[in-house]
Amino acid sequence: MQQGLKEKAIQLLKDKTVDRVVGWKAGEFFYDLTPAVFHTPEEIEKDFVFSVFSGANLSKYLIAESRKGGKVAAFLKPCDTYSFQQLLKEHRILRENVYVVGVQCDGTCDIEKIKAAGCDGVTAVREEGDGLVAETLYGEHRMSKKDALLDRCAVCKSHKLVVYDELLGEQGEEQDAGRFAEVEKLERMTPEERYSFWRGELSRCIRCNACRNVCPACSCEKCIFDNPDSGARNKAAADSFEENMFHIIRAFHVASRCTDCGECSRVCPQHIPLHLLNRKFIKDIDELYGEYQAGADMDTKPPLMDFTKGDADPSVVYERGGDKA
Amino acid sequence: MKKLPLSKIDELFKALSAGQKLYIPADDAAGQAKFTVWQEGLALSQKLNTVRSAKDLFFPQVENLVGFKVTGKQIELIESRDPAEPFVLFGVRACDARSFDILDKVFLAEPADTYYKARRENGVVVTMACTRPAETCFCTVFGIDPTEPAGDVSCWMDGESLYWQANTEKGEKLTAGLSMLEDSGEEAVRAQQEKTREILGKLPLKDLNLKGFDGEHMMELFQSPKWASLSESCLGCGTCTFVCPTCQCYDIEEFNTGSEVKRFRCWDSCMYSDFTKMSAGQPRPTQLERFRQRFMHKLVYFPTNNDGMYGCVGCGRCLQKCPISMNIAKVIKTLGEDKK
Amino acid sequence: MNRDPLIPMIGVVTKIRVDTPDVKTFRVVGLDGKKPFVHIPGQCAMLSIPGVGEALFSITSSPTVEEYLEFSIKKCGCVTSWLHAMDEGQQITIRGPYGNGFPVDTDFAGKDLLFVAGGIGLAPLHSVVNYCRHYRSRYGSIDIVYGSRSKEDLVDFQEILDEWCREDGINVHLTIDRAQPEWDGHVGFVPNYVKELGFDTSKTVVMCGPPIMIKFTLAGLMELGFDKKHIYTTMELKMKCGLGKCGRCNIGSKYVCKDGPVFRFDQLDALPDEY
Amino acid sequence: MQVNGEFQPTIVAFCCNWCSYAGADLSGTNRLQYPANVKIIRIPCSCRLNPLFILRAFQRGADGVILCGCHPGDCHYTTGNYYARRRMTLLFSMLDYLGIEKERTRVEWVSAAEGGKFAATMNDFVAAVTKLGPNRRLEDLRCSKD
Repeated sequence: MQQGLKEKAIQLLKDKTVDRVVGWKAGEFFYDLTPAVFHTPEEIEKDFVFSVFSGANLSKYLIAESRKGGKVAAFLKPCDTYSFQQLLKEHRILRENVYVVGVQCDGTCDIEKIKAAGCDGVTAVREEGDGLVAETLYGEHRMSKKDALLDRCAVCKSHKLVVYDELLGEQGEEQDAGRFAEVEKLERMTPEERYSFWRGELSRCIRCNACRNVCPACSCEKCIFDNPDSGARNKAAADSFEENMFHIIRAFHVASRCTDCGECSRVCPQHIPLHLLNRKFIKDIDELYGEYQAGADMDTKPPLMDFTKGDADPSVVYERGGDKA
Repeated sequence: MKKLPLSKIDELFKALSAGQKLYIPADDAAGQAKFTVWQEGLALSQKLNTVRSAKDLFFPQVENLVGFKVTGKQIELIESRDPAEPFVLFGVRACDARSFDILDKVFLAEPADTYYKARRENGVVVTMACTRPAETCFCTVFGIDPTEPAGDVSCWMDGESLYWQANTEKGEKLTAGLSMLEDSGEEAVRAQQEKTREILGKLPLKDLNLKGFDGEHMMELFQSPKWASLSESCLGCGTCTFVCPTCQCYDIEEFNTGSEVKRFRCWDSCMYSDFTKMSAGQPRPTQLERFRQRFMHKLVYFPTNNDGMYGCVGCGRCLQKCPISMNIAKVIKTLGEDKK
Repeated sequence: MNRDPLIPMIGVVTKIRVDTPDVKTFRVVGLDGKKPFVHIPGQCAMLSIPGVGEALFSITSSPTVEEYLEFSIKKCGCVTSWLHAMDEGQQITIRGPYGNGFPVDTDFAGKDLLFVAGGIGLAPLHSVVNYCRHYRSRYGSIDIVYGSRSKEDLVDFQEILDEWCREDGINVHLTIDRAQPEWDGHVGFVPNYVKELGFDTSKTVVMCGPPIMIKFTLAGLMELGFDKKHIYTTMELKMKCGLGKCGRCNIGSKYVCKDGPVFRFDQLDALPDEY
Repeated sequence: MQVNGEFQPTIVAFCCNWCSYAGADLSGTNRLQYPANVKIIRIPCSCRLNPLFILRAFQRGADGVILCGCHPGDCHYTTGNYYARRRMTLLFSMLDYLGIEKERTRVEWVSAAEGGKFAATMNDFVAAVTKLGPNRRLEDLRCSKD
């Protein structure tokens, strides 16, 4: 797979289809890949990597890259194409300056999960059959790939590439892998249980803003949380209220535009399951206003920028909820 | 040197937490290690290190400085400093222990920061030697020996026992009250150190070369064209800064509670766009300048001002946590290439 | 109270003078009616209004004034707008003094001095000029080149006319950017005027003003043959603590709040140009 | 707020300028009673209500927050309340999801002619929030309540 991507990148550069390529660059270890812009076939040859650790969604970088002049190629995995199309829809990316190479993907891995499984001091990982073999400073360690997948990949919503100029590998299909199961589990809890669950999670937040800055839907030029005139600026949560406020508003601001790419949870240094907030909005929207997948097409209106006269009243919230049972 | 069978470790914790707070690294419900106030039943984390560094205990993320009551044209100062209480910080790794020296250089320099100073004076640091360093560890590059950690007391742990060695007056005083400790020889500790050092010799980053990262090369490093590609995918978040044990930049903010204006300080990050933004202009307009500042500070400016002491301890947290896997090791390697 | 350097004292604004349409000068004393602290010309202080913000301002009055501190402040941001809107008698908070100040008693002693200022850049120089006037015999000749957009924008214009211009051994050269009917003085930008006047290169130069003025005046002085070792300026960057700890006002390894704000140009040349 | 040892909730009511605010006015001129601890904030349209305002109200000491707007279909700006309806539904659901008592937030449609409904709504809401007790899950401990 990696070889195919490299060849494609080199060909695109050589035949001048594009003058640079956005991809993943090798790091110090086998897993710490950094999104990077490659300018020459030599750079591609030397440093381009596509592996189970190419989790980073490159679509947000195209907001800036598509405005730098010239044409840029980007490798997008299925979930990345949803983010890309959503950004196109919001007129944030200049489509004509981007050459999208769609790549099929069967799940990316979370190095922290691998380490947590007892592979500390890991120096290399290779795939063997369905499993992974980790070489560590303290010997070899085997685990199934399923246990190493990023949370978002374990419940992958779609293998379909919704937008591309060229496809490497096969087109896939949308699928139902039960991504709302965890949300449902929370909904079934009592409010007290939910409250203490979320307090436990959100109290770990260090307000590093990684979730916001990585999010393809968070593309405001200036975030309200940075703007002293917004009345909402805060740099650190001085009170638990501010932890709650930040995460409610962050999720709310991307509601109905969030494609559920899962980057927020992937980058959180404190492993807060932020995607469960976004997914709650998605689930509510699906149930109340009809199924909607952000980024799936160019024509539909995001549900929060739309309405019908017969929409449910907010009081519907009182009647719903598992704790009624 | 003293020792204690591990089966009695709760007894030790109980004694340490009598009369003062005891913080130990413990896993929370989601399995994340953090320094937590010990209470009966809390188990020592098996993780190599905490997600957040030990600096929190001396330099918390948010801290009240002072309050103001404003009435008409009058302003009244309201004391709102949290009282400094004695505490024991147990299980600090050698890297974090060194970070306190670095923070001291900043906060204890004249005029000393009295909030930090009070916590430093009230805290007793009990360190724990490493036995299973991770691939991201590179403290040895900065001359730190993780098998011989500094601190008021140094500890070693093997499968059966905890070994305890007081290093300072504060440490001696703490030790004096611990009757469950028995005298011990050093053989077990030396053997363990030997074994750990073997692993240290295999660490992938052990050969990071810091040659040329000094004041003399300040301009050359600052002007390096490589900052552009190093910083190009930086998200401008504060993850590296906030998990870093030596990052110490702060902001002073205010909050109006309705009855009083609370002035507090909180961690800030040079990676943030508003860090240097003034109404009159912005000296670091793009992420390149902000990114460069962070690493120039740790690798060049700080050693220039502090007799060559680097502002990094090689704990590897930024290597593990950066969302885009850009980190100080990559910066050192990339910029260092020019000097070969 | 175990007083931390970050905790300010309460000051009272006893007098507010309108200098220009966007500059006011604030006179500040402590709650006891006395000067809050002793300073060196060129040093700064943190002023704040709780709930609005805190900002660093250079002290305009000379240390030789025993009764109060004065700050000439241009309205440009949040804190300054609030200061401009307030009335006399208002309490504010003040802490300081911060920074190194000008070497008035060492490097400047016995020298011929040339002050070059533009607009509100006169504020930090005002303190030095009056200090030198007070200890007149310690210094050689004093030349002052001061320019602004218009006559109305000349800060401390009345004091300059009434006191500075009338003193022997002080040559004041005023200029404004564009001609005005009631102005019979020089018209033109400061850098050009400095070049036209063509000063002796043995002079020690102290400069403060907008970056563009600094840039061109420096170039002009270089052309005239001045040595960067004898040209001083004062810098301004965003600050929070004033103590060299909060980490944002550095130019390379130097902190403006602690190692500055006064720098010589040969010192700045050895530092990254991030300002 | 405690009055004579009894809890009296602070209620913030965001009222649309065109319908509900006039409705509140009408209930006043009709001398209909509703508790004095309802603080009305007038907004130009129910869709002006940024979710932040609701959180801010809780931070600053509210124990309940209610939004009153024109009946769906009657918006002065034609469609504002339709958007507000979706936003508030999702926000309230999210608050519930975080374990924050859903009874602390409410939306009611009150027209300019419904002075009686306004007073009845407020009486009902105040009673409901009084039953819940003070807001603890979305309060800012730094802010004094009294």
